Amino acid sequence: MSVVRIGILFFAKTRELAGISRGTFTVNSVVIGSDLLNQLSQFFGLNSVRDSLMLALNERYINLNEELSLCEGDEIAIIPPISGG
Amino acid sequence: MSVVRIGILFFAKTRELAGISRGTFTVNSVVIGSDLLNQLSQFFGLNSVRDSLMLALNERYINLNEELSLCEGDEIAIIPPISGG
Amino acid sequence: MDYLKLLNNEKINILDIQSLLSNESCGASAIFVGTTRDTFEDKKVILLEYEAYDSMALNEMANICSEIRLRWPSLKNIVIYHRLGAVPICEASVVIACSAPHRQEALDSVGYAVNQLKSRVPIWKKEIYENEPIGTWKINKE
Amino acid sequence: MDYLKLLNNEKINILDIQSLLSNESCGASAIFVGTTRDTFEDKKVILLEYEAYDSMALNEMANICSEIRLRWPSLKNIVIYHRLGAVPICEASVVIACSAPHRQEALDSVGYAVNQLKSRVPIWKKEIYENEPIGTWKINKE
Repeated sequence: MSVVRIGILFFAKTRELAGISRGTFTVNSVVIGSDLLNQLSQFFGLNSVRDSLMLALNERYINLNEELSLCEGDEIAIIPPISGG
Repeated sequence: MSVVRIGILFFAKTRELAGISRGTFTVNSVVIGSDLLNQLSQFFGLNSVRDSLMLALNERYINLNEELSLCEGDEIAIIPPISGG
Repeated sequence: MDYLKLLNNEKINILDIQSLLSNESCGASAIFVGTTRDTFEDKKVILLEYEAYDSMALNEMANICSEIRLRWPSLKNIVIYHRLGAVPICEASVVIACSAPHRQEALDSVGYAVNQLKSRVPIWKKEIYENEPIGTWKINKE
Repeated sequence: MDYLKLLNNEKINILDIQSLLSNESCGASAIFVGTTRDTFEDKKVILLEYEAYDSMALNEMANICSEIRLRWPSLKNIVIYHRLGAVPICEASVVIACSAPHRQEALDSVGYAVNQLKSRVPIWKKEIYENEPIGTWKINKE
């Protein structure tokens, strides 16, 4: 199984917790969404809000129960609860 | 039973059919709404549209099945189907 | 506050309406704008004219306000403006708008008020079509 | 046409929106305006700020347009504008508007689009309260 480096985007509360708005992360190219979220929460200090987070892969929401096939350079956005409107 | 003189207002299609926007009419002071409408339609040439008309007494819709007690100077408006909006 | 008006040959200004709706405690405004259309069943409309039983129309508009305030007590401001006389194609003939703390009351009350206005406020529209000298008095469908 | 925009520190102009909606075949426009409120649970809001995942937010707004056009095929123009950055109290943070030949499609599609926007477009609001130096990121209720 290969390993890829992906870009990570942070917004709102998670941007404040992580202290950055963009980062990179190295992960197995095939990974279940919820596992990826666990690893990201651990690494970027988001454990306190982990259960409220969603992920988007290249600007589309992903189902955390599904297996992802990530490519080098893919962009994962960590989406805290939204409040637009 | 007394007789009263009331004012009659015409709008839209009925104004065009009657050829006037205001008139007066003399009628028994106690009258069923539908009887009054029949008399008005006859007198002012509105028979062709009679079944589509409503009446308002002093700016309130009336139920044509009910008995009205009219006073001298009351104002009856003949209300053809509306099309506001 | 309720703001009710019949405008004679005067445009409805949506900026005025927005400022009438505005309220510091309100998170939502819903605005319905009825505009005049250029066709009816393939006939080209060249002119549109409205007339009203003015005093009763304003009464009925006030009654609609009372009713929607009973159903949606959190409503703040209500605006119902209807234009009379000739209304050029594409311009607003009616605006009905409500502000409320939350969106659902604003949207629902406006929808309800539009239906009420169309069914009971004594206002009439005549459409004049191309190549037809005599206009047609319209009837709102239920 | 769909008109989608994120505005940075720029007011939403309702006159622009009205002219984008305008269409000769349309009899109805519905406009929802979300405005910033001055209080939250008795706390006085002194500042409000929005941020977005811009590119994805515009994508999701376009997806909402596609969906409502499927449900209400007669819709003509759709406008979704959301403001970002600081938004003063009482000013519009979002406008969602649709024009259609008849009123029901316009009203229903706007209501639906507002709910969709609030549940899936990645935009976040922070409220700063009087006497509380740290702001609170809000969460839209279902």
